[in-house]
Amino acid sequence: MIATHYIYWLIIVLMMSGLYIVLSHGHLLKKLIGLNVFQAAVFLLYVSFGKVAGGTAPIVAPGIETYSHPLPAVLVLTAIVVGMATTSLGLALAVRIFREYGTLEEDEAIVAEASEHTAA
Amino acid sequence: MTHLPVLQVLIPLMGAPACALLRQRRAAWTLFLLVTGGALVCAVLLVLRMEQGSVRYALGGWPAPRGIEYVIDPLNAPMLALVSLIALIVAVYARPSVEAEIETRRIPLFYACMCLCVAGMLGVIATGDAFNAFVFLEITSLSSYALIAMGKRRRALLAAFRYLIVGTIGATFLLIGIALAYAVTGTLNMADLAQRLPDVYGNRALTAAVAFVVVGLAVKMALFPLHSWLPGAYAEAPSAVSTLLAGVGTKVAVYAFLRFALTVFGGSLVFGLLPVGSIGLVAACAAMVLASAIACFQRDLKYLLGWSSVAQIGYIVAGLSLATVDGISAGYLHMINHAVTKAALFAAAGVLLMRLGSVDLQALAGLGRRMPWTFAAILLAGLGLIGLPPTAGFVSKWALVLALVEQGQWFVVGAVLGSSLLAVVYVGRIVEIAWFREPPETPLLRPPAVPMVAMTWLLVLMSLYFGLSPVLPAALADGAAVAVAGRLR
Amino acid sequence: MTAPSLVGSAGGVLVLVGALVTLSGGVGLLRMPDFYSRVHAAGLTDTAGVGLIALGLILRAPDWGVVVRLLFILLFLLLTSPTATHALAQAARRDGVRVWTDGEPRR
Amino acid sequence: MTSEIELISLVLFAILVVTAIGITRLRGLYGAVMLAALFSLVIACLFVVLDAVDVAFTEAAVGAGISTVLMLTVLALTRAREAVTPRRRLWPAGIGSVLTGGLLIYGSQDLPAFGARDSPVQRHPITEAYLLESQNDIGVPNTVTSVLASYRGYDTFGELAVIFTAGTAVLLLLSYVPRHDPDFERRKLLLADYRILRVVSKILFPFIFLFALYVQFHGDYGPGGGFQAGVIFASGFVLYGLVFGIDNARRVVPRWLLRVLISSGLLLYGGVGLTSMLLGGTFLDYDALSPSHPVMGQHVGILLVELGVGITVAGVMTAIFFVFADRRVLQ
Amino acid sequence: MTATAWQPLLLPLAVASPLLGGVGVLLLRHRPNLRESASFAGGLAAAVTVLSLWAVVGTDLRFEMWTWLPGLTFAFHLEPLGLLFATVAAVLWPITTLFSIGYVRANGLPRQTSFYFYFAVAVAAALWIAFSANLLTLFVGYEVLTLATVPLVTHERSAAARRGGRVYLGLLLATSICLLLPAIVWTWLLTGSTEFVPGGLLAGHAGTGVLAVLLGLFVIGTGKAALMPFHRWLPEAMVAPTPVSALLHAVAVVKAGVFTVLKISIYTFGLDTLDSSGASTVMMWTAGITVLVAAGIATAKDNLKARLAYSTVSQLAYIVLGAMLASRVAALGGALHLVTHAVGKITLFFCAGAIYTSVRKSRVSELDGLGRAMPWTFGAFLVAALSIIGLPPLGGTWSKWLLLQGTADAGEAVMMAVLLVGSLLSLAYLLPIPLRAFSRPAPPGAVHGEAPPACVVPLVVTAAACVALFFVPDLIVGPLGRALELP
Amino acid sequence: MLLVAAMIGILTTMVLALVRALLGPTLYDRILAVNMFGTKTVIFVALIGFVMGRPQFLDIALFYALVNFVGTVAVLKLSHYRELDAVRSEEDVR
Repeated sequence: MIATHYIYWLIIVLMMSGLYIVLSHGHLLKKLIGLNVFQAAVFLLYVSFGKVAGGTAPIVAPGIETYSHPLPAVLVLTAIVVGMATTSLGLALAVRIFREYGTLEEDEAIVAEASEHTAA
Repeated sequence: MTHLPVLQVLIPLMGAPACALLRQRRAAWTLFLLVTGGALVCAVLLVLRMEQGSVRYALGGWPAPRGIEYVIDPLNAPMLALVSLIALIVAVYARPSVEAEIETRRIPLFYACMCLCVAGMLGVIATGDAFNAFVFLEITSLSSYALIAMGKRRRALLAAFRYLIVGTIGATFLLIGIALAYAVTGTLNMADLAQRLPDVYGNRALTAAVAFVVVGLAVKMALFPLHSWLPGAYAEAPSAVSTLLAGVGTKVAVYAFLRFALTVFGGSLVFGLLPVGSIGLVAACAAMVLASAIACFQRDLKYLLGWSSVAQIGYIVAGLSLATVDGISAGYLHMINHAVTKAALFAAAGVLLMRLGSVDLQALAGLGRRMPWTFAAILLAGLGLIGLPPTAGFVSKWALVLALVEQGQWFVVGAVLGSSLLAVVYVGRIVEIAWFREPPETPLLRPPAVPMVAMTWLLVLMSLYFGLSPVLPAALADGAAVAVAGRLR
Repeated sequence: MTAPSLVGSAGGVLVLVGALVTLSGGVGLLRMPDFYSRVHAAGLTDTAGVGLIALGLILRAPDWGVVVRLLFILLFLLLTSPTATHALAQAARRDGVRVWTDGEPRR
Repeated sequence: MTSEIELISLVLFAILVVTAIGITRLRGLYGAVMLAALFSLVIACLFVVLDAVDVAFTEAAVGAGISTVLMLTVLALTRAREAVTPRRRLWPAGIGSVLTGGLLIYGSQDLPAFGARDSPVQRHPITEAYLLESQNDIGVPNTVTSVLASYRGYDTFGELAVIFTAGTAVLLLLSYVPRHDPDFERRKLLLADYRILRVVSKILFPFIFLFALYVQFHGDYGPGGGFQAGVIFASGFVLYGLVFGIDNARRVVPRWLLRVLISSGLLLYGGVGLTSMLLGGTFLDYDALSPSHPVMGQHVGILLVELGVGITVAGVMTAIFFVFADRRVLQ
Repeated sequence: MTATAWQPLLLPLAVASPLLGGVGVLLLRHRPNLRESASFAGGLAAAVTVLSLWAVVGTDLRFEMWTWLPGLTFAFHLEPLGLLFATVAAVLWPITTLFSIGYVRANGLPRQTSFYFYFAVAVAAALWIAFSANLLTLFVGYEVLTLATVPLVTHERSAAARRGGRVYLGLLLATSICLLLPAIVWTWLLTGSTEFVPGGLLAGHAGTGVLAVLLGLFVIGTGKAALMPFHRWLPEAMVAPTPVSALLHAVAVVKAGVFTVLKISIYTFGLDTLDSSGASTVMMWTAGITVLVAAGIATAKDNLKARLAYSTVSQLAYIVLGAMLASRVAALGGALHLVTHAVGKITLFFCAGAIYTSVRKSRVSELDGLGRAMPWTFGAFLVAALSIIGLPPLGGTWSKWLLLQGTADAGEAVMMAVLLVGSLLSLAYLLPIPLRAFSRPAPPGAVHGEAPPACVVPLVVTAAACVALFFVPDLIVGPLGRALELP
Repeated sequence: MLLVAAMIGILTTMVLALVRALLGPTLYDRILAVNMFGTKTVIFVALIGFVMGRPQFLDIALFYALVNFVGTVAVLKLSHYRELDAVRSEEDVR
C-alpha cells in the first residue's frame, strides 16, 4: 500500500496545504496564491493517473514501446489555463479592491464597509 | 438541423468575440439580442425534436468515448430552453438598464461577457462529457465574476472576489471528483462512465469522487451551508446580470448535479449506497428555514431576494434528494418556476434601482402607489415565492409536498411549509413598506424604462401562466424525470 | 545511451563536475555572510556549472537537433544569468543594502 | 518508475511541501510570490518526471511566468506586507483542509497503484486509440497534440473561450479606469538605466520570437503548441514593457491591435469548426477539410486551431499585463 | 333533471359578476356616484344569478374551467350547501354595499375606489369557494379571499391596522399553507382525487387514525373558521372599517371557513364515515371549548366590535360543532346556522357602524340612553341579538334547535349542555347592549339622531330578514336535507 | 549513473537555494536564491531528459531559462519602489 500509493498521499498533503492557505489567509493575494497551490496539486493528481511505470512522454517515436497516457496531460493543460484565467481575474479584482478600499486584507475591507454602513 | 446541439452553444459563444470587436454600445446590444434569440430558436427546435428521442452530436467527428459529444435528451432540453428564454428576456431588458449602470465604453465588453456567461451555461447543459462540463462551468463562472464586479457599489468587488474564491474551490472539488471517477474507469464520457461505474460500486475512490462532485456542485448551486457567496453576489451585481444569474445561474449547477448524480454515478450509488439523499434533505431543510429566516431581517431588497434564492434552492434540492420520479419532477418543476419568478423579482428590483438609485427597503416606503406597475409585479412574483395560488410557485410546491408526503418525509414537509410562512413574512414586509407607509415627496431619479417594465411583466405573466396552466412546465419536468427514471435507485 | 561509451562517460564526468561546481555555489549561497558575497558565489558558479553541464551533455547528444538546443540553452544562460545577477546587485546597491565587513554578525 | 527517479521525485515533493509552508509563514508578499513561482517551477519539474512534458511547459509558462509577473504587478500597486492572520481564521481553515485531505486519503486507498499498467485508465480502449490509432487517423507524433486539438478539440475550444473570458473580463474591470492617483506619478523608469540589461534584452527579442514560432509550429512533434507559443510571445512583450516602459511597448502593440488579436484567435478556431460543418462534417471535424485525404485535413485543422490558440493567448496575456502595468507602474 | 347547455354557465357568471363590478369600479374611479352604482350593480347581478340557481338546485350542474395538472381540474359544481353559502354572500353583498355607501361617505373614508374594488374581489372569491367542485379549486379561492381582504383590513393604514393586517395574514396563511395544503395533498395521495363526492371521498380509503389526523389538519387548517387557538386574527381584523367587518367577518370570510369545514365533513369525509370511525371526537371537543371560552371572553369585552368578534368566534364554533357531531341533523343545523348567524351578525355590525357613524361611540359602556335617539338601529340590534341567541320567533331558533337535536341524535349530552350554556352566555353578552340603550338615561347634553338612511335602511332590511327566516326554514334547508337524505 | 549523481547534486543545490530563499533576510537575497533555483531547474530538466532517454525535451529547459530571466527582471522592476524600509528591515518569519 505505502509503496504503491505514497505519491498520492504526498499530492494530497500538497492539496491540503494549498487549501489551508486559501482558507486561513485574509489577504486576497495570498488567497490567490493558495488557490494556485491547491490547483497545482490537483493537476499533479491528474497527471499521476496517466503515468505508467517505465513509460515516457506520449510523443510517439520509433523504438519506444511504453508511453504514459496523454489524456490526463490534455485535461491538465486545459485546467491550468482555467486556473490562470481565474488568477488573472482575481488579481484584476484585487487591484480594483485596493483602489476602493485601500487594502487587500479581506477583514479590513469588511470592517471599512461595515463602519461606512453604520455611519450612513 | 443536425447541427442544432452545437449551434445552441456556438451561437452565443461566437457572439462574444464579435461583441468584443464592436465599439458601438447599441451594436453590441443588438448582437447580444440576436445571439440569445438564435439560441432560443435552437433550444425550441431541440425541445420539439425530443419527441423523436435523444440527439447525440459527436464533436470533431470522433465517436463518443474518444471525442466529446453533446447529448440532448429530455433531461436537459428544457433547461436549454429555459436558459435561452431567460437570456433573451434579459437581453431585451438589458438595454436601458445597462446604459444606465455601465460606463459607455465598457458596454461592448460587458455584452461579450454576457454572451460568454450564456454560452457557458448552455455548454454545461448540453455536454455529455464530464470534463467538458467543468470547462464550460468555468466559462460561466469567470464571466459572472466579472459581471458581478461591474455593480455600482464598491461592495460588488468584494462580493465578486469572495464568489471567485469560493466558486473556484467548488470547481476544483468538482475537478477532483472527476479525476477520481476517471481514475477508476479511464473515461470521461458520461454515458461510458455510467456503463463502467456499476462495476466498481463500493470502491472507496468512487465514494470520494461522489462526495467531491456533490460538494463542488453544492458550492456552485449555493446549497446551504455553502451558500455564503450568493446573497452578496446577486445583490451587488448590475440589474441585468442579477436577473440572469438569479434566474438560471444556480439552476445550471443543480442540473449538473442531477446529471452527475443520476446519469453518471447512478441513483443506486448516490442515493442508495451513499447517504447523499438524506444529507441533501437535511441541507435543504436548513436552507429553506434558515435562509428564509435570514431573508426576513434584510434591509436591502436585493439581499432579501438573494437569501430567498438560497431558500428556494432548498426546495429544489429537497425534491431531487428524494430520488423518486415524483420528487425529481417536482424539483425540476420548481427549477423552472423559480427561475421565472426570481428573474421577475430581480428585474423589478432593477427597475426600482434605476428609478430610485437604491433598493434599500426604507427607500421604498410608500412607493407602491407611485409605481403601481412595478410593485404589482413584485407582489405577484412575491406570492409565487410564498407559493400561493394561482402562481407558478404553488404548482411546484404542490408537486413537492406531494412527493414528500408520498415518501413520508413529514419533517421536510414541515420545513417546506415553515419556509413558506417565512416567505409570507418577508414578502409581507416589502408589501407593507411599499403600500402602508407615507410616500416621500422627493421626485424619482429617472422616468421608467419601458423595456424593463415590460420584461418584468412578461416574466410575471409567465409565472402566473405557469401557475394557472402548468401543463407545459409539468410535462417538461415529468419528461425529464421519466428520462432518468431507470437510474433512480 | 547512444553515444560511444568513452565520449559518453567523458560527458558524464563533465556533467558531474558541473554539478559539483553548482553545488559549491549552493553552499556559498547559503553560507556567505551578506548579499554581495552571495551574489558572487551564485553568479560565478551558475555560469561555470551550466557551461560544464551543457558541454557534457553535448558529448552525449544523440543527434544534432539536441546539440543545437543545448547550444541555445548555453547561449541563453550565458547571456541572461550574468545580466540578471548584475542587475540584481546594482539594484541592491541602489537600495542601500549594506556591505558586510569582517566582525559583524552574519545576516 | 526506477528507484533513482523515485528518489528524485521524493526530493521534489519535499521541496514543494517546504515551499508551501514557507508561503503561509512569509508575510512579506514579494517573498511569498517568489516562493509561489518557485513552487510552480518545481511542480513543472515533477510533471516532466511524470511524463507530462506539455503540462510542464504550460505550468512553467503560467505559474512561474505569467501569474508571477501579474502578481508582482499587483504588488507594485498595493501594499507589500500582509497583516498577521487572526487566530479565528486558522481553525476553520485547518478543519476544512483536514476534512478534504481525509476524504481524499480515504478514497486514495482504492485507487489503482501508482504507475500500474493494468489500471482502468490504461486498460480503457481509448488509450490504444489515442496512442496507436491516432498515428493513422491524425498522423501527429505528439499524441498530446492530437488529443488536445482533434479528439478533444472542443475542450480546447472551451479552454480558449476561458482565456478569452479572462481577457475580456480583465479589460472590462481595469481598462478605462480614470487615473488620478498622484502616488503613481513619482515613479521613474529606473531599470532602463541598467544598460547591460537593455542591450541583452534587445539581443534576446528576436530569439524569443523565433523560439515562439518554433514552439507554435513544432507542437506536433514535441512539447509545445499554440498555448505555450502564445505565452512566449506575450513574455517577449512583457519583457519589452518591463525594460523599455509600458508606453513604448504600447507603441509596438497598440490597444486596438490587442483587442483584434484577442477576438480573432477565438474566431479563427470557431471558424475552422464552422468550415468543417459547412463542408459536411460535424463541428471541428477536420477530416471534412480534405475529404480525399483525411490526415491532411487533420494536419491543416490542427495547425489552424493551434494558430488560433496562439493568437488569442498572446493577445490576452499581453493585454492583461498591459492593463495591469498601465497604471503608471512602469513609467 | 339534466342541465341544458347554458345552465352551467350560470356558475362562472355568478363568480364573474362581482369581478365585473370591480372592474367597473376601477374604470369609473373618478365619478363616485357611477362607481358606487357599478359596485351595486355587480352585487345585484350576482345576487340575481345565484337566486336563479335555486330553480335548478337539484340539477347536476358542472362547469370545468381547465385542467391544471393531470387529474387535477379547476371546476365549479352546484350543490345545495354551496348554493346556500353563495346565496348568503351574494344577497348580503348588495345590502352591504348600500350600507357602506352611507358609512364610507359619512365617515369620509379615504381611497374609496380600492375599497370597493377589493370588496368586489372578496365576494367573487367567496362565490368561487361556494361553487368549488373540489378541494383544489376551493383552496385557490380560499387563498385569494385571504389576500383580497388584507387591503381591506389594513385600510386605515395606521400602526394598529398594520399590526392587525400582519396577524390576519400571518395566521390565515400559516394555517392554510401548513395544515390545509398538506391535508389536501394527503387526500389526493390517498384517493387520487380531490373532488367533493356525496357520501364522502375518503370513505373506505383510510383508517380511524389517519382520518382523525386529516380531520384535524383540515379543520384547524381552515383558519377562517376561527377555531381556538387560531382565532386571534378575527378580533385583530376588527380594526377594519365596519362595513368590512360586517360583510367579511360576519359573512364572507368566516363563513367561507365554516362552509369549508362543513363541506369537507360532508363531502370529503362523509358524515357516516365520521360517525362510524369516531375520528371527529377531538375536533368536536375543541369546538365545544371554543364555544364556551369565546363566549366568556365576549362577555368581558367593552369594545362593541371586539365583543361582536368574540361572539362570532363562539357562534362559528357552533357550526363547526354541528359538522363534528357527525350527525345529519346537526350538519343541517350547522348549515342553517351559517345563514341565520350571517344575517343576524351582519345586522349587529351594521348597527355598530351606524352607531359609530352617528355618535362616534364604540364602547358598550358609552351607549347609555342611545336607544331613544336611534330607535331603528337599536330595535334592529335587539331583533338580531335575539335571533343569534336563538329565541323565537326569529331565524336563529331553528338552527339552534336542529343543532340541539343533532347532539341528541349523536348521543352527546355534554355537547348539548355546551350548546345551552353557550346560548345563555350569548344572552349575557348580547342583550345588555340594547337594554342599556333603551332603559338607562342618556348622559346630559347629548343630542343625536339616526345615522344616514343609507345606513339605517340596510340594517332594518336584515333585521326583517331575521324575522322572515323563522317562517321559511324549509325553503332554505330543504334541498340540503334532501341531499343529506334526511326524512 | 553519472547523470543521476549529477542530478542529486543539482537537487541538493536547489534545496540549499530554497533554504536561502526562506531565510532571506533581504528581499534581494530571496530574488537571488529564486533566480539561482530557476537556473537549477533548467539544468534539472535538461538532465532528466537525458536520464529518461528523451533528450528532445530540451525545449522546455530553454523555455525555463526564458521564464526565469523574465521573472527576475520583473521582480527587479516591480519590487523596489514601495515600502522599501518595510521590505529591508523585515523579520519575515512569524
